[in-house]
Amino acid sequence: MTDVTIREISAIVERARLAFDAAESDLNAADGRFGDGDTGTMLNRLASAIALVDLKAEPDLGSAFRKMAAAASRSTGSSLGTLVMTALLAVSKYAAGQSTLSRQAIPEMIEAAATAMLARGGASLGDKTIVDSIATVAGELKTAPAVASWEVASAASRKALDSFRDRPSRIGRAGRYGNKTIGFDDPGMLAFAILCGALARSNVGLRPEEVSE
Amino acid sequence: MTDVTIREISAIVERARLAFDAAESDLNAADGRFGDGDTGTMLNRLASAIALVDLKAEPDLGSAFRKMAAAASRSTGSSLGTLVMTALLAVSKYAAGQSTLSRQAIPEMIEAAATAMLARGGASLGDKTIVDSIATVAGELKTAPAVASWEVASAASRKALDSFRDRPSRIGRAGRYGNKTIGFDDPGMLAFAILCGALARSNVGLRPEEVSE
Amino acid sequence: MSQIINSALQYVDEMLEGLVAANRSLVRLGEAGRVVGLSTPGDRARVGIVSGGGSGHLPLFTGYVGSGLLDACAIGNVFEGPNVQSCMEAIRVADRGRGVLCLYGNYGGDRMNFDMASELAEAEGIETSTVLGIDDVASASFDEHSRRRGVAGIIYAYKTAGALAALGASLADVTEMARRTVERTKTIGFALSPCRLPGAAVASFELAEGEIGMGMGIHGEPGIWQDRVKPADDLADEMLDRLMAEALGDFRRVTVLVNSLGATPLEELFILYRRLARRLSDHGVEIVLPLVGRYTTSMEMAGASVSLCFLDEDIEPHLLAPASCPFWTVP
Amino acid sequence: MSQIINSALQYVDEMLEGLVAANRSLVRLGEAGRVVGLSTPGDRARVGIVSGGGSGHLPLFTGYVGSGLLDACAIGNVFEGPNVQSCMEAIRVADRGRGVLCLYGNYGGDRMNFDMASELAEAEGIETSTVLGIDDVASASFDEHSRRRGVAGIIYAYKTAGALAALGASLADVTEMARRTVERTKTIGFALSPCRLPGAAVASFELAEGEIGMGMGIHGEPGIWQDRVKPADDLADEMLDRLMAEALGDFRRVTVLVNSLGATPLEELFILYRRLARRLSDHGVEIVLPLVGRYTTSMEMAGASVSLCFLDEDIEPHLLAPASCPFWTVP
Ligand SMILES: Nc1ncnc2c1ncn2[C@@H]1O[C@H](COP(=O)(O)OP(=O)(O)O)[C@@H](O)[C@H]1O
Ligand SMILES: Nc1ncnc2c1ncn2[C@@H]1O[C@H](COP(=O)(O)OP(=O)(O)O)[C@@H](O)[C@H]1O
Ligand SMILES: [Mg+2]
Ligand SMILES: [Mg+2]
Ligand SMILES: [Mg+2]
Ligand SMILES: [Mg+2]
Repeated sequence: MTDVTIREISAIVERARLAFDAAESDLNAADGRFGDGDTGTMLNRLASAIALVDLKAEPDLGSAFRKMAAAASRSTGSSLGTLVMTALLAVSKYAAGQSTLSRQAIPEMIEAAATAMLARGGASLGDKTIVDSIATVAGELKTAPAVASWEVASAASRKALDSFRDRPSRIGRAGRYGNKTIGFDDPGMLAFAILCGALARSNVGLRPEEVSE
Repeated sequence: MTDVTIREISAIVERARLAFDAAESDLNAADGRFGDGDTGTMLNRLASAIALVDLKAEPDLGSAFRKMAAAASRSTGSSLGTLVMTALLAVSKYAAGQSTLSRQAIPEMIEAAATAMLARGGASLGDKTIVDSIATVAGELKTAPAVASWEVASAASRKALDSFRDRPSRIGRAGRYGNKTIGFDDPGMLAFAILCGALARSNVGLRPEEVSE
Repeated sequence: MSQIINSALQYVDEMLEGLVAANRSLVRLGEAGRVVGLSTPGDRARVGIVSGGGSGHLPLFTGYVGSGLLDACAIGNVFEGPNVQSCMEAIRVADRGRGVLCLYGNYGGDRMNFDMASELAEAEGIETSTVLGIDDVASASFDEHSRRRGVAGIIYAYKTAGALAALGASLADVTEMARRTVERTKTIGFALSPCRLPGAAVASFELAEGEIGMGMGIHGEPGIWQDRVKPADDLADEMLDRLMAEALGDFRRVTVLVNSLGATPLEELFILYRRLARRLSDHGVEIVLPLVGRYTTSMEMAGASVSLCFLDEDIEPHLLAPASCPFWTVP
Repeated sequence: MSQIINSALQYVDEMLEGLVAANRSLVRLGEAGRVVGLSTPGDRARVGIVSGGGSGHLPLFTGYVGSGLLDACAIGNVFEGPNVQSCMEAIRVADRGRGVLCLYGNYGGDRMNFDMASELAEAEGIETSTVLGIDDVASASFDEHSRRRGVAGIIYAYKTAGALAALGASLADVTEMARRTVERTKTIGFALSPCRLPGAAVASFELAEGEIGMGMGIHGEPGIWQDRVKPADDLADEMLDRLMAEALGDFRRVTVLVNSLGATPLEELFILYRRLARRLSDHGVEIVLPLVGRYTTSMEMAGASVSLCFLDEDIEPHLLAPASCPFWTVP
C-alpha cells in the first residue's frame, strides 16, 4: 500500500469492478440462502457505476469520495449498497481537503467508515456483517508493515470470514434466521473478502518501485 | 359379437372404463399436439361416469342408452364428449322399446350414431375425426361374419387410423393446422381404436359358448 | 411448479365455490352448480347476454358477469366446453324477456352445446342469437377468419354488447354490436411455458426453457414459429405488425389489451406495453382505455397476448360506458 | 420460463414507463424517474402517505398510489430498496403541508434510505413519521414481532391510513391508524417455485418440483418447513391456524386477502379461499371485503399468501371507505 491519491483510487475501483463482475453469481447464491439473492447483481452494478465516475478533475480526495458516494446512491438502495455509500461519505469527510492520504492514515480512515456504517445500519460489531470484516481489516492493518499490505487486508478479511462462519447472523435479512445461519458465509463479508483478495492479487495501489522491491 | 342386451352393454362399458383409464396420458399427448391435451382425461372421466350408471332396472335398450347419454352429458361438454352423447342419443332412438338388438342390426345402429354425430358436429366423412373410424367399423362389420367380430371392429378401427394418418385434419382444433397434421393420429380416432382393441382382447359381448367355439 | 388443489375431480366446483364466496355479486346456479349469474339481476326487461367455456381461464368467463357486461355464464371442466344443461340454464338465467345473445369462443364443444341449448331455448320460447369470438389471428389465415379461435379479445364484445343491452336495445342490435366488435378485434399471443391439467403428471405440451411459441393458443395449440426468446421490443413489434395488417381500412383510435396467460408478471407486460404505446403513437394512433393485466389466462401458463380493437363511432362509446364485474370496472 | 425483457439494466425504468403510460392517473417524477405520484394530486392540505421498496412486486408498491391510498412511491431496483434521493423526492411529492407518513416494509435498505430521507425532509421543514410493515408471522417469533418482514398485508395499512388522511386527520392520527392496522394484520405465505432476477441465469433459490416452502418470504427467504406439497385444504388449515394464533383477544370480524405470488392461478386461490371462508364461518367469524388475486407478487414466483386483519371499530370503517388506484377499487 502506498499513500493514497486519486490515481490509486481509480485503480482500486477498476479492480473492484472486475472482481464483482466475476463474482456476481457466487455472491447472489450466498445471499439466496437466507436473503433475496441480489448481493452479487447489486455489487456488480454498483461497482460499474462507481467506475464510470470521472475523478480526474476532482480537486481533492474528499470531493472524489463524495462523487463516488453519489454514484453509489444513485445506483442502489439495498442494505449493502446504502452502507457502501455511507462508508464513502464517511471517508469523504475524513479526507476532506486533502489530495494525498498517508498510508499510516488508512486504517483510521477505514475505521471511520466502519463507525458510520454501524450508525446507519444499526448493527453492532459481532452481528456477522460486512462491518465485522472491515473492522478486522482496519485492526490488522494498524499493526502490519505498510508495504504490500493488501495481502494483510486480504488475509484479515479471510480470517474474519472464517471466524464468523460458525457464528449466527444477528441483523439484516439473515439475522431473522439466527442459529440456522451458522456454518454459512455472510454475503457482505464474502464480498469484502473477494474484493481484498482481488486487490492483493493485482497489487493495486502499489507503486512500481514497491512491486519490484 | 352376440345379440345385444343390457348385460352386454354393461360389460362393454366396464371394459371401456378400464381401457380409457389406462390410455389417459397417451390420449392427452395425442391431443396435446394440435389440441388442448385433454382427450384422455375427458374420456377417462366420461367412461367412469357412464360405468356408474345403474342399468339393471332399465325397461329396454332405448332407455338404457338414454340414461348413458344423460351421464355423458353431465360429465363433459367437450367436442368428443358431446359427440359421444349425441351418438348415445341416436342409438337410444334406434333401439327404443327393444330389449334385445340382433347382431345383424349392430352395423346399422352404429351408422345411425355416425350420422347423428356428423349432423351435430358439422364434420363430413373424410375430415379425419372419430366419425371416420366409426363409419369404417360399421362398413366392415356389415360384410364380416357375425361371430367374434370385435376383432373385425378392432382391425377396421386400426385400418381407419392407418389410412387417415397421412391425411390432414379438417375440423375441430386440429383442423386449423391442415397439412401440418399429416403424419399424426387424430386423438378421437386413436381413442376409438383403443376401445375396439380392448373389447376385442377381452371378448366382451361374446357369450361363453361362442368363446369356446 | 406444484398445484394447490384437493382433487382433480373437485377442482372446478371448489373453484366456483370460492369464487362466489369471495364475490358476493355472483351466485352459482343450475342443477350442477355450473352456471354463474348475478345475485341481484334486476327485473328490467332487456336483452340478456351469456357466455361460457372451459375452466382454467379465470377471470374468463365467469369473472365478467356484472352490470353492463354478462348476465350469466355456463362453465365446463378444465379446457372442456360447458354441457348442454348448463348452457340451457345459463340462457334461462340471462333471459329478461327480450331474447338472449350467446357470445363465446369458437371451439367445437362449446359450439355444439350452446347450439343444442339454443334449440331447447327456442322451444321454450326464448329467442336467441349467437356470436362467436374469433380474434386469434394466428389460428387461421385472414381468408379463413371465421375458423379462428376466440381468445382474450372477446372481452371487448362483452363490454360493447353489454353496454348496448343495458340501454335497452333489441336482440338484433345487441347481436350486431357484438359481431361488429368481434370483427374489429384482433389478438395474437405467445407461450413461454406450458400448464398442466389439474392432477396431470405432465404438461399438456412441451416448450423448452428459453423457447417461445409465437401464436400459440391459450390451450397450447401450436403457433406460427418457435424459437429462442427475443427481446421484448422485437416481440412487441412483430405482434403489432401482425395485428395492424388486419386493420379494416383507416384507423385513428384503438383500445389495447396486454394480457398475461398466467405466470408472466405485470412487470413484463408493462415493458411490452411501453413499446406498443410508443409505436402506436408514432403512427398517430390514439389508445383509449388500455388494459394491462390478467384478463384471460391458462392457469399457470407463462406467456402473453396483445389484443387491438380498431374503434369506430359505434364501438367506442359502448367501450367507455360504465360497467363493473369482479375483475374489470369501467367507472 | 423465459422473461420478456430488453435488458436487465433497463428493466425497472421500462416497466415504469409502461406503467404510467397504461395508467394515466399516475406520473413518474424525480430526477431519475423513480418516484410515482398522482397526475392530479389535488391541493387540499392534508397528511401525505408515501411507500416504496424494491421492484418486482407489482402491483406493490406503485400500484397503490391513488385516491384514499398512497400519495407517492419511491421505487428501487429489483429486490433493492429505493435510494435516498427517490425517498426524499417521494416525501416532497406527498407533502401537502400537514406532514408525511412513511409506510413501508421492514427491510434494511428501505429503512436506511427512508430514515436518511426523513432526516433531510425534517431539515426542509417537512414533518415525517414512520410505520413499518411487519405482518409476516413466519419471519420471526411473536416475541420478536418487530423484526418481522413486511409482505402483502401492508395494503390494509395503506387503505386505513389513506382513508383517515383523506378525512383531514392529523399526522399523529394517521400514523396511529397505520400502526394499529399493522399490529392487527398477519400474513403467512408459501412458495412453490422460485423467480429469477431479470437477466440472471439461475433462480435466486431452489425448490424442487413438487415441493412447497411454507413460510417463505416474497424474495425466497427460507420458511418454516419444506416438504412435498399437501392438499389445498390442509395448507389452508395450517395457515389459518397460524394466523388465528396471533389474534389479539376476541374477534368477530376479519378481512382476508388470498394473494398469489405471481404464477399461481386464480383458480387455486379460490380453492384456498373456499376452505378459509368455511372455517372462519364455522368459528362464527364474519369476513368483510375479501380480496383474492395478485396484490403483492415476486415476478413469476409460484406460491400464495393469506393475510388476516382482525378488524375493530376504528379500522373497519376506514377499510370500507371509498378508494381507488389502478389495482384496487373500493366503491
Ligand atoms: N444493518 C446492517 N448493518 C451492517 N451490514 C448489513 C446490514 N444489513 C445488511 N448488511 C450487510 O449487507 C449484506 C446484504 O447485502 P444486500 O444483499 O445488498 O442487501 P439486501 O438485504 O438489501 O438485499 C449482508 O450480508 C450484510 O453483510
Ligand atoms: N366437429 C367434429 N366432428 C366430429 N368429430 C370431432 C369434431 N370435433 C372434434 N372431433 C373429435 O374429437 C376429438 C377431440 O376430442 P376432445 O379433445 O375431447 O375435444 P376438444 O377439442 O373439445 O378438447 C378429435 O380428435 C376428433 O376426433
Ligand atoms: Mg440481498
Ligand atoms: Mg381436447
Ligand atoms: Mg377440450
Ligand atoms: Mg435486496
